[in-house]
Amino acid sequence: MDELLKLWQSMGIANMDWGQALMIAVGCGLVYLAIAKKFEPLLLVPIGFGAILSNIPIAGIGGPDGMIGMVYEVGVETGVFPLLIFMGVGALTDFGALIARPSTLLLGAAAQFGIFATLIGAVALNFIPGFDFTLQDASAIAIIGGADGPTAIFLASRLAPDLLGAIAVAAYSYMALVPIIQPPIMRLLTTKQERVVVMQQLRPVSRLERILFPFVVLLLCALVLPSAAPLIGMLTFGNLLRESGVVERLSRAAQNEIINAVTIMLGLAIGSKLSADKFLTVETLGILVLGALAFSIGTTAGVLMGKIMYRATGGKVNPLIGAAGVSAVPMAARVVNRVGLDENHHNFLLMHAMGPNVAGVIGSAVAAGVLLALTGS
Amino acid sequence: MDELLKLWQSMGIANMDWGQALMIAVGCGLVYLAIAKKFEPLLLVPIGFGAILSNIPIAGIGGPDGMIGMVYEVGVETGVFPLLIFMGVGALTDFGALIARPSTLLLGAAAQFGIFATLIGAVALNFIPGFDFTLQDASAIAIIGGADGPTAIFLASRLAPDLLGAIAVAAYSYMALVPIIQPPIMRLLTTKQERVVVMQQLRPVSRLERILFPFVVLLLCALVLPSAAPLIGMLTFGNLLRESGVVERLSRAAQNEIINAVTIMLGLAIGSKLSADKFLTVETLGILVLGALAFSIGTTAGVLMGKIMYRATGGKVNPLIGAAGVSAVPMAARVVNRVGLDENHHNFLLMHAMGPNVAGVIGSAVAAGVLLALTGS
Amino acid sequence: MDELLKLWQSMGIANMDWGQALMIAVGCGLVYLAIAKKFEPLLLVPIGFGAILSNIPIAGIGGPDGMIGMVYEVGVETGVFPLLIFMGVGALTDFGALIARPSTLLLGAAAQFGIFATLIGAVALNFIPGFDFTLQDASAIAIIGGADGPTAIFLASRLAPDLLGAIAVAAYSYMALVPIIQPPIMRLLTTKQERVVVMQQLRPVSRLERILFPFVVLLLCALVLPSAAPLIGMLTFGNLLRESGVVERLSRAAQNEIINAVTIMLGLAIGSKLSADKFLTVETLGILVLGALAFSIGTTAGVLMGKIMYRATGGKVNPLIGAAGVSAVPMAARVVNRVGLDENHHNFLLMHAMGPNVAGVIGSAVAAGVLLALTGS
Amino acid sequence: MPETSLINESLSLMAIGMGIVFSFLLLLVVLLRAMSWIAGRLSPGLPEASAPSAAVSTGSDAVSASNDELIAVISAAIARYRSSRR
Amino acid sequence: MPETSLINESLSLMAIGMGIVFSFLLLLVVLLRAMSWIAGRLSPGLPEASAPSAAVSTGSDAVSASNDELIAVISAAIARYRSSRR
Amino acid sequence: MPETSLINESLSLMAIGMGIVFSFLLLLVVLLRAMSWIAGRLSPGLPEASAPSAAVSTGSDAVSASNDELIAVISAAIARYRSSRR
Ligand code: NA
Ligand code: NA
Ligand code: NA
Repeated sequence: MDELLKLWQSMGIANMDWGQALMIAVGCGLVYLAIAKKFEPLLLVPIGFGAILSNIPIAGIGGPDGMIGMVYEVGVETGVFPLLIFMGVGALTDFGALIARPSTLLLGAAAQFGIFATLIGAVALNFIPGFDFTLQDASAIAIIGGADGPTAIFLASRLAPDLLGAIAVAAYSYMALVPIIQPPIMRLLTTKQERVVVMQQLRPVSRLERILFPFVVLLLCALVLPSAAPLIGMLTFGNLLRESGVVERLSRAAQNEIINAVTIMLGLAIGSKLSADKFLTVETLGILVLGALAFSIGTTAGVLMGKIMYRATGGKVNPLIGAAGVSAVPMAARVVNRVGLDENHHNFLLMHAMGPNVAGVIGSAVAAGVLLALTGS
Repeated sequence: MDELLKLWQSMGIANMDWGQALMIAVGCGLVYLAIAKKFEPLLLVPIGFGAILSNIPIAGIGGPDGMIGMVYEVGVETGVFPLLIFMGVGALTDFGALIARPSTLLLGAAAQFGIFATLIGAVALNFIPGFDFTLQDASAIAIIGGADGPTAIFLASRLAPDLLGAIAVAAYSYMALVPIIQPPIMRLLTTKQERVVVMQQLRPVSRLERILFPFVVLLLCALVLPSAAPLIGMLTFGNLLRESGVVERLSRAAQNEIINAVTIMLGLAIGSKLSADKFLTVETLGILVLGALAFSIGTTAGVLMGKIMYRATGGKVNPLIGAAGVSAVPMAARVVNRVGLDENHHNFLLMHAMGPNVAGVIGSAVAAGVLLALTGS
Repeated sequence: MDELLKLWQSMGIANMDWGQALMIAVGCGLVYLAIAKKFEPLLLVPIGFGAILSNIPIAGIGGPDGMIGMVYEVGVETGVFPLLIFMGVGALTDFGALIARPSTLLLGAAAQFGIFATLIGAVALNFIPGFDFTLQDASAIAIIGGADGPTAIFLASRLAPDLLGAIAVAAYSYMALVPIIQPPIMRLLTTKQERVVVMQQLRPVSRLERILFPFVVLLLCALVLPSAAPLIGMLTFGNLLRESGVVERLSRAAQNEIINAVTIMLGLAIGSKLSADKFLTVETLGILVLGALAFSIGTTAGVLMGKIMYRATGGKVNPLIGAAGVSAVPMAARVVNRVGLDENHHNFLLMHAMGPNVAGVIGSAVAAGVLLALTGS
Repeated sequence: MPETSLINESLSLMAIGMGIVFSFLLLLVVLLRAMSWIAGRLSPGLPEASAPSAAVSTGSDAVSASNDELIAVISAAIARYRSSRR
Repeated sequence: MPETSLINESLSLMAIGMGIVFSFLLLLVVLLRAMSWIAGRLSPGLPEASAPSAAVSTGSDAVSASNDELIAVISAAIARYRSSRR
Repeated sequence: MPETSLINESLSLMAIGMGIVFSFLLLLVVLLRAMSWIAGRLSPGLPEASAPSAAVSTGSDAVSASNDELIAVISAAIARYRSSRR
C-alpha cells in the first residue's frame, strides 16, 4: 500500500494544477495553429510542444535539472541560440536587391516606427491597473514590431526574460498573420494609381559588391552602434560565408545543420517559458494587443514612407513595397507581390519588395541595439 | 638524463596496470564484435573505442579534464544525450502499425515482464557472496530486459551510474543477439498450427491519426506517469516532427545530424565508464547473465500473451508477433518475420510484428518511469 | 540630452582605441587573403571575421559574457574543438598509401626536425630585447613547423594560450604558402637525376589492414607516448569510423556536420584571441619569422631524408616526396607532384607523396605529445 | 536478513510495476481506439494539410478565424486561471 | 506620477531611437552607394575569384606578393600600435 | 644567463624529441609491416565483411559462437584482473 500511495502521489493528475492544464492546452493550441494553419511551424511546433512538456507536473523537464531547462540556460540565457539563427539567416539571405537599390533602406527604417510607437503604447498601458511594465519590459515588447523572431528573442532574453515566452509567441504568431494584417492597411493608404506602378528592373550586382556588403554594414554598426554588433555581426558573418564563394562547406552548415538543430532546441527552450504564472496574466493579453498594434503601425509607416518616395522619385517607386519594410522575410514581400498582382496581373513586385524586406531585418537589429544601449542595465 | 627519466615515467608501459590493459582488450573485443559480427555497430564501435581511449594510462581522456570525461559530464550525467537519441528514434519510427491495431500494445506490455522478473533475479543474486546490488542497481540492471538502448542508458545514468558501462554493453550486446536468443523460445512455446496463422491486412491510417497519436501517448503519460515524461516526451516530439508534415527540415535534422553526432559522443562517453574497477567485477558477469535472462523472459511473456490473444480472437492473431514486444526495433520484428516464413513461405509477418515492436519501446519507457518513480531518490 | 550623451558614450567611435582599429584591419586583411588569395579559407574566413567582431569596442563579443568568448571557453580552452576536427581529419583521410609503404613514415619523422629546430630558434630570440619566450611558449611556436592546424591549436591552447591567436594565424598562413616556400628548397637540394625517379606502383591494401591500422597506431601511442593519445586517439577513431564500413552514418557525420560546425566555431574563437595587446607585439613578428623558418627546415629535413632513402634503396625512392613529410595535407603532396611533373611530364608522384604526407600528420602529433610531456606543467 | 526484505520489496515492485505497465498500455489501447474513431469523424476537418500554400494565399476566413481564435483561446485560459487562483 | 515620467522617457526614447535608426540606415545608403561605385572601379581587381585553383597552381607573383604583404601588413600594424601607446 | 640555460634545455629537448619521434615512427614501420604480414595470413578470416546481412540472417554458428565468446572473454578478463590484484 505504501508503494501505491507513493505512486499515486507521483502521478500527474494528483499534482496538476489549473495553470499547468491550461498551459498544456495553450501548447496544443500553438501546435494546432502551426500544423493546421501553417503559422510559422518551424518555431511554433517546438515552442508549443516545449510548453506541453514543461508544464507536465512533477517531471520538471523545464526546470533547472530538466533537459529543456538546461538547454534554456545554455542556449537562450547566454544569447547564443538566437545569434546562431541569425548567422543562418545571413547565410540564407540574398541581399542583392538591397545592394542594387540602397534607397529602399529608408523603407526598412520607416517600418521600425512600429517598434517605437508600441514602446509608448506599452508604457501607456501602465495607466490600466494590473499592468506594470518597466522601460525594459516595454522595449522587449515593442521589438515585436520588428517582425523578426531571433531579434525579438535576443532582446527579450536580455531585457525581460520573464516575458520571453509571451513575446516570442506573439512575434511568431503575428509574423504568421502578416497576410491578414497588412493588405487592408496597404489598400487603405494607397490609391489605385500608386498600386499599379511598375518599377524599373533591378541592375545586376557584382560578386565584389556582395562580398563588401557585410563589411560595410558591420563597420558602420561597429562605429556607431556596437550594442547591435552581436546581431549584425552574426548576420553579416553568415552572409559572408554565403557570398565569399570559398567556404561552401561552412555556408551549407550554417544554412542547414546548425540552424535546424538550434531551431529545435530554441523552440523547446522558449516553450519552457510558457508557464502559467508567467504567461496566464493580463500582461500577455496586453502583449498580444500591442503586437497587433506594432505590426499595423509598422506597416503604415512603411507604406507612408513608400508614398514619400513615390512623390520624390516622380512616381517610380510603388509605395506598396514599403509594407515589406517590417521584415517578416519573405512573407511580407510575398504579400506585397500579391496585392500588386491584384491591381495589375502583370506587375510582379516580389524582387522590388525584397530590398525593403531585408532592410527591415537590418533596421530591427539596429532598433534592438538602440533599445539595448539606452534601456539595458 | 633527467629528461629521459621524466620521459620514461610519462610512458604508457611504465604506468599501465593490469586492469587498464584488460579493459583495452575488452574495448578491442567490442569493436571486433561490432565490425566482424555486426553487433549494433553504431553504438559498439564508439563504446569500444571509448573504452580503449579512456584506459590509456596518464592521458586521462576519460577523466574530469579529458575530452571524453567532459562529454560524459555534459551529455550523459545530465541525461540529455539519451533523450536526444530518443527524439531521433521518434522521428525515425512509423507508428502506423500500432495505430491500426492498438491491441498489440498488450504484447508490448507483456514483454516488459522480462524487466520485472530480472529485477527479482538481480536482488536474489545478493544471496551469492560478492554481489551487493541495491534496489536502484537492480532496477537499472532490469531495464536491460526492455531491449532499448537509450532507455537503459537514461535509467542507469539516473539510478546506478557506476554500472552504466556494463549495463549499456549488455543491453546493446543482447539486442544484437536477438536473432539467436528468440527463435528457440518462440518455437518451443508455440505449435505449428499457431505459427502458420496468416493475419488480416492492416487498415490504412490517416494523417490526422498519425498527428494525434503523439499527443494521446504524451497526455496519458503526463496524467499518469510523469516520471516517464522526459523519455515519452522526446519520443513523441520526434514523432510529431516526422508526422506533422510541416517541419521537414527539423525532422531531417532529428533523424540525421543530431542523432548521428550524439551517437558518436554518447558511445565514447559510455566507453569511458568501462574502467577496470567498475567493469572487471563479478557484478558485470551477473549483469551479463541477468541480461540474457531478461531477454528470454521478456520473449516468453510476449509469446504467451500472443497465445492468449490467439485464443481470445479465435485464431486471428499469430502468437509469434508477441516476441517482437521486447522492442529491439526493428530486429525483433524481422526475427518474427523469419520464423513465420520458416513455417509458411508466403506468410509475411513483418508489418504485423511492427505494432508490438514499437509498442515495446513505449512499454519499456513506461517501465523505466515506474522504476524511476518507485526507486529513484 | 542625457540620452544623447549616454548614446554618444555607447558609440563605437567614442570608445575605439588604436589597437582595436588596427586589429579590425588585420581581421579584414585575413579575410582578404582567404577570399582573394584562397589562403586556407575554411579557417581564415572565420578567424578573420572573429577578429573583427571581437575588436568591436563596448560590444564585448569576445569577452567572458559575449558569444564568441563563451564559445572559446567551451571549445578551445577545453581542447574539445581541435580534437573533434582531428576526428574529422581521420574520417577524411585515406591512409592506404602509408600502409602500402610504411617506410615513408621515416620521411614524416625527418620533417618534424623543423619543429625542434624552431624550438631552439624561439629560445634564441630571447637574446634580442623585447622577446621573453618561456620553454612552453617556444614549444607552442615550434609546432607551427608541424604544418598541422588542429595540432598547433591544441598544443598552443595547452602550453601558451596567450600566443594562440598568432600561432594559429601563422600556422594556417604558412600552410597556404606551402606552394611558394617548398619548391625552391626542393630544387636546391636535389639533382635532376634524383627528381626524375619514377617510383614503383603501390600495392593494393586490404580492408583488414585498413581496419587494423588505427589500432596499431593507437596502441603504440598508448604504450609509448600517452600524452599524444588525445590527438592520435581522435585521429584513429575518425579513421576507424571511415574504414570499418559498418558505421557509414557516423563516418558521414564526422566528415561533414561535426567538422563543419566545429570549424566555424573554432575559427571565430581563435579570432577572439587576436586582440591588440596579445597580437600587436614584436613577439608576433618573431612567430611569423620562426614559422617560415620552421617550414623551410622541415622541408629541408624531409628532402634530405628522401635523399638518404634514395641511396639506401639504390635509387628507388624519389627524394622529392620527402618534402611532403611536413604534412599540410594534401597541399604538400600536390606540390611534390607538380615539381615532379616539371622534370618529367609523365611522372605522377601524388600517390607516392601521400604516404609521407599523412605520416607527417602522425609525426607532428607525436612531436606535440613529446613537447606536452616534457614541457607541460 | 536484508536480502529477504529486499526480495519482498522487489516482489511488490514487480506486482505494482507490471500492474502499471499493463494499465497504462490498456488505457492507451482504449484512448487510441477513441482517437481513431474521433479522427474518422473529423477527417475532412484537416484539409489545409493538402494545401501547403494556404497560409500564403489570400486572407481566407480560415486564417482570419484563427487570429481571433489565438486571442480568444488565451483570453479564456487567462480568465480561468485567474478565477482558479482565488 | 511615475507613469507620466515613464511616458516622457519613452517619448524621448522614440525620438532618439527613430533618429538613430534613420541616421544609421541613411548613412548606410550613402556607404552602399560609395561601395558600389568603388566596386565598379575595382571590379577587375578580383579576377582570382573565377580561378578557384589559383592557390594550388604555380608559385605566381600574386601569391608570393601576399606572403610579403602578410608580414608587411602586420609589421605596419604593430609599429603603429606601439607608437600610439607611448 | 637564463637564456643560455634555456638554450641548453631546448637543445636536449631537441635531441630527445627527435629521438622519440624517430623511434616512434621507426617502431611503427616495424609494427605496420608485421600487421600487413599477419593480415595477409588472416585475410580470409574476415569474410562476414562482404555479407552485411549476416547478423540478421539465421542463427549461424558464427554469431552463436561470439555470444559465448563475449561472456568467455569478459570472464577471463575478470579472472585475470582479480588474481592480479591479490
Ligand atoms: Na524588421
Ligand atoms: Na522494450
Ligand atoms: Na606534420
